[in-house]
Amino acid sequence: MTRDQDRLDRLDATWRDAPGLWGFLTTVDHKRIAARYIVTALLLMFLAGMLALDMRLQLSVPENTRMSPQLFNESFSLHGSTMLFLVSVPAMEAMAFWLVPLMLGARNMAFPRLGAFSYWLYLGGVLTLWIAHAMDITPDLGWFEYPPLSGPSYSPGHRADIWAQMITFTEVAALAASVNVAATILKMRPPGMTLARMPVFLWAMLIASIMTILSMPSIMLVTSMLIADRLVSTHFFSPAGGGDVLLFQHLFWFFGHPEVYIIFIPATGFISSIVETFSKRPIFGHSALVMSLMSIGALAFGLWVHHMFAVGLPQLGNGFYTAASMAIAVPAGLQIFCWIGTMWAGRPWLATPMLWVLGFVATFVVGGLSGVMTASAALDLQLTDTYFVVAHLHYVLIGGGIFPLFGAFCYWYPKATGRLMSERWGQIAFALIVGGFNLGFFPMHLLGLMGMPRRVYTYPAGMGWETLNQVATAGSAIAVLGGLVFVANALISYWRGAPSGPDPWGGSTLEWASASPAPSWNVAYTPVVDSLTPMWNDGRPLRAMDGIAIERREVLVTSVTDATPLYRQLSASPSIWPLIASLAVAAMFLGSIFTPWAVAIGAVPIGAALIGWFWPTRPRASTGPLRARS
Amino acid sequence: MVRGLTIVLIAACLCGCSKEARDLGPSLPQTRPVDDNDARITAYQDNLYQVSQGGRYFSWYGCSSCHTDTAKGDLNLTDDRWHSGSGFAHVFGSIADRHGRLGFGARVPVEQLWQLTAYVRDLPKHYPEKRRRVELDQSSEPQGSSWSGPQ
Amino acid sequence: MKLARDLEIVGDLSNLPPSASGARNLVWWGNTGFMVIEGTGFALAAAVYLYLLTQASGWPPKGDQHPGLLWSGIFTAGLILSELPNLWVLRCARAKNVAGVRWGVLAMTLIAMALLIPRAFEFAHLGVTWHQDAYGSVVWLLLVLHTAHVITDWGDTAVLGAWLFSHEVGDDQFSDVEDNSNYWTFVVLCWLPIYALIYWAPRVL
Amino acid sequence: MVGTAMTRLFAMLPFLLLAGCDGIQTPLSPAGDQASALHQLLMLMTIVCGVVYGVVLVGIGWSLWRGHNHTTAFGDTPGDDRRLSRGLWTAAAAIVIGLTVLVVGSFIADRALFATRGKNAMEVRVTGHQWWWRIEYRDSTTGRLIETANELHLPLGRTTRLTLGSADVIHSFWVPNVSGKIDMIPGRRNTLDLTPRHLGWFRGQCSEFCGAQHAHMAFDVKVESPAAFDVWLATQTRPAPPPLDAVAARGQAVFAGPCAACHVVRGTDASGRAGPDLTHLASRHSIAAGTLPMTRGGLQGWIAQPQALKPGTSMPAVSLAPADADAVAHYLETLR
Repeated sequence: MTRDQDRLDRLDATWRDAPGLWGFLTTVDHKRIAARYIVTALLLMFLAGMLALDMRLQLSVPENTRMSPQLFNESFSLHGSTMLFLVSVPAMEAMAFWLVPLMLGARNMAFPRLGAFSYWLYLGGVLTLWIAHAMDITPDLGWFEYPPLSGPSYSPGHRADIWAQMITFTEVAALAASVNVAATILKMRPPGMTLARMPVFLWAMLIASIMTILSMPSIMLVTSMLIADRLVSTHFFSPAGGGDVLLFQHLFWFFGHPEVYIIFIPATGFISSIVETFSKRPIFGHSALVMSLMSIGALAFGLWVHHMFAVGLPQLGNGFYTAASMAIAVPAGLQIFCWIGTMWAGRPWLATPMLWVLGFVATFVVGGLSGVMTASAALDLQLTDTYFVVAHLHYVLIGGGIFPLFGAFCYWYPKATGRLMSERWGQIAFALIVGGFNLGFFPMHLLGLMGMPRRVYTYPAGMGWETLNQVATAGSAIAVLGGLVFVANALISYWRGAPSGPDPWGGSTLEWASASPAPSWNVAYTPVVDSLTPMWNDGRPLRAMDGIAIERREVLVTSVTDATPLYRQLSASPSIWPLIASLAVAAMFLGSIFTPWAVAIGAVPIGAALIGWFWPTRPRASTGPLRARS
Repeated sequence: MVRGLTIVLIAACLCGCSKEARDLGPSLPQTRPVDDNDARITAYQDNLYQVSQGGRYFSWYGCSSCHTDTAKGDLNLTDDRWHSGSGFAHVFGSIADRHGRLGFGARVPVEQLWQLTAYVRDLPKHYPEKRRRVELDQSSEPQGSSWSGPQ
Repeated sequence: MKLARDLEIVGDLSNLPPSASGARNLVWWGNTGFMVIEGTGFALAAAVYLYLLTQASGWPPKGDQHPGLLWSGIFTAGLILSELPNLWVLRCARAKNVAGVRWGVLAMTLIAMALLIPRAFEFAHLGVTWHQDAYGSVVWLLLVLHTAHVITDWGDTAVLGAWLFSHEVGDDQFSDVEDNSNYWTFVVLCWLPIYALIYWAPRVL
Repeated sequence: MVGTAMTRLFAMLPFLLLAGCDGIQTPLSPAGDQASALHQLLMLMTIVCGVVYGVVLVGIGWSLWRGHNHTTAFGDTPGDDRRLSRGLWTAAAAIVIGLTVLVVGSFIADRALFATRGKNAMEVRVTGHQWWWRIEYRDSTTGRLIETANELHLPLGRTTRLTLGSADVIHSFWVPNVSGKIDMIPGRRNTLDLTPRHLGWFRGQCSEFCGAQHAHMAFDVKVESPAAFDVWLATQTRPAPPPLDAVAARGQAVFAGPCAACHVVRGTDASGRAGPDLTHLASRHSIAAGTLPMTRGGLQGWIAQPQALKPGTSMPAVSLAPADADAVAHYLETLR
């Protein structure tokens, strides 16, 4: 949607970042922030994947002494913590940051500086964990560190503290990001995009944000309690002091279970977008999909106990939790039906993004079904903490989270770069990753059923586990190779890919209305929406409204339900303060590993940074006792 | 100046490593410390894991039943007053040779005596509430020659 | 169906106001989001308290004293009374009364600071340390959590007040004052169940 | 390529289940009432889930095939939405019915696990330590607790009720051939009923991560006839036999030094409680919680190099002269 060049130049002058490093440090452009989120997450995915490969090599033969138990335990802890806290959730946040304003035809997020702050803080969490790893202070107790093993008596040193504070970093970042995304979706929709006309993608991001807001306080509370136990000798998790070790598990899984859906629900948004565009018809069952998302979101908060079936809870609750856990299969199954139904009624076109959708369905459904099996309180006693669960969680998280993410990456890559990725190499990467993944992880179901527990650094010969472990190792290696092809394809296409134009796929939603790559101001005019698929409107021109300023950073704020225009909001300009504030917060978090006084002393620089952040840009007062004298 | 800073940072990193290191495996000393300056001392005294292991043996071998926080005189190990010297070899000797019929020197393997010594010398630095917290956590573990089952 | 490519301008938004108050304002939603986060934190901390209560044989455990009622009573009464000036400030903000919000926010700053005095005595009269047992730990957790909110809001109010005096006051500032007012109400409302838990649950249950 | 690999692997699953591999540590060859109930549930679930997965794959295939055969560019065939809506309701109903079957199946299995078999179950106390198992039987005549370690004996056809606790961190007790797992949690006491139905040796393993040597925290389970069990228990009740030869006597003397601080050998002065009771060590199947076989070589290796075989174990390397170490190994071998 380009009009005249003069307008674009003026918009550019208004929204442009400062050049060079200063611009890099101060930018509040949601696309740049999202891009660095994605790059960081992909880099970490690579590192954590290498750890996985290392562990697979260790397990490929019995009685292997290639890795010491300490190294193996550090590896799976680092792998799990990185993948769960530093890759999956941040990658989904990044997609929200990048796409939500584009899909809304808005010029930026609701709180641009908060977005920058989220990234810096997330980076702080990344550095905390990985610099500690470089210094040989690696957490070594898994991605959930149960006390008393993680308590002051059995985890001397600061490994457990590093883990706990890494979580605090990322969760504060995720909470801030979620408030940002939710406010953007609720208050910055274009005129006409009522709640009923909101694409599934936006619903998914909204619901995931709300789930984050309601679940992550739990993990922040529980890791703070763990640090308090370790640092100032509180007794939350000390049975002999009146505490209870299961309290940790309850609080952890009150977050941990919704966490899975916080990863999965955005993925359903990607899938819905891709299926719609590549089936060439509006998605079937929009309201059914949205209702499913809502019920998954609500149910997810009632299921945490199914991670604790083996702790010996009263039998009375078992039936209830079994039924509730299995019930989540109903909305999930209906979603799958809607996507397949859309393909059935549409004209499916098997471009790479669509291949990933097929890979997603074929893989995720296996994870969902093994989830139904583990949801049985009785059967779980044979399955939990075995390789069956390792298989299950990878099918759910990779099949249900990472495959859609890869699909989304291929789908929106042209929008981000203005170039197309190679289809052929995309297909090769797809085949290697999906094939290798299934070869690597399907045998783990069987290993679990053959009695192999998870988190063992080695196993005795003669248990019958050798062959399947070797197959699993081979599969993981193939998948890693596929990952490298995928990344290489993305990198090469960045410079060599064919120009894509603004809308290479004939997409249905508003992000395809802006240029590719999207300019810093996103859209020149405010689009007006009258259907779920505003880009598919029988060849009529796309309707838009003028009037949002071009000389200053201004965004449109609309009403929550009907998206009626309410007022024009001034949008924050680039600033170094989010970075300074996150440095101050980081200093406090890191200090509080060593002394409780860090909380009190660290509050001062944080306060100072926030004062700088919100320093008024308006003129000095001309009335009142403090008025400016000139 | 930059170089100096780099060196300090690297040194800090290395300190971090050795303090937190957890070297499991068979390369542990089989002989007593030669004197208070034995080169092997750092690996125990400045390593949080080794100190903490010493703490577990302290309870397993029943040391904590006499050496309580409120014990008087010699028995009190938390007041930082050492009647026969605070050096590593001195404390090691006190544990191994000067416990009369308890004869720890003959009964406790040398490696564990190293860890015990490191723990005992570290004790004055621990807050009483921290000692109590750890003791409560480990109250179900075997203590001395008794074990009555988990609490 | 065909793809839309052309653009048709169907309206003009430039006559919209540059700000709005209450729930119409974007920042109100951010503020509310953070209140939901913190409210969830309070609710979970309260759940921790109740969980530990059900696990314990005595509450408070033998040897621990009941928490003192005097200073907590003074604090609670003061906090509830502070809601009166707070609501008055809120009305001033809605009525866009410049002098009202300036002096009102200054007053709220002083009130919050004054309330920290009985709060400090509350800590001294809890009757248990955080490292005594799990009961002590969770009581301190609740009180520290709430105190952190009082201090944060006090700092926030103080800075807001200073800027109200030093800089021009426009519609956005009235919204800020509204949000700040709402946040104080949130701090007050959170305290009531926590007060009941800390001071009355051990006596009544 | 992907499809074939998947299909083949998936085809293996029912095969393996039916073949019921004869592993000693697997839920697939149940040897107890509890494991049997769970095995039936597993079969039911596998079949139902397999069918569902098949339906989904067929659905995808059909959709792609149908879409492929259309000629118009956009999918807006009239009537499709109506058919899909009907399909949606059918799918919902089918899922609910399938889940109901599974929930009922799960409920039945759950009941089977907790149904008490025989009021007079034998009580055994099992305690998890980093990284071994303390096991205590009650001597029916004196009422005293008889301690052993890392080996559980169960009388065939009788229900044994385990009381599970932990001395340090959370462990999890799992003998998959006999029953599902239950965690061993500090400050709590869990119980688990085992009703074995097949004779033989089985293996159990800790299945909650518990620190550096979680992987080497296993134990042996022997299901034997009630008569053989009674003989075994009577043997365990007795103190250790006195040394029969000079080497064994020397071994006992050496043992009284650095070993006795942590180990009990009933009938001698060795009375340390920190480590496993060794009174009848040589009667056991393996040493160091399933790390090594119970052989002379295993014993010698374990005494000489515990930290190399199980890095991080609380068993310290003890500097013994080779002859002394041999004597200790010989002595331990006589503790039948």
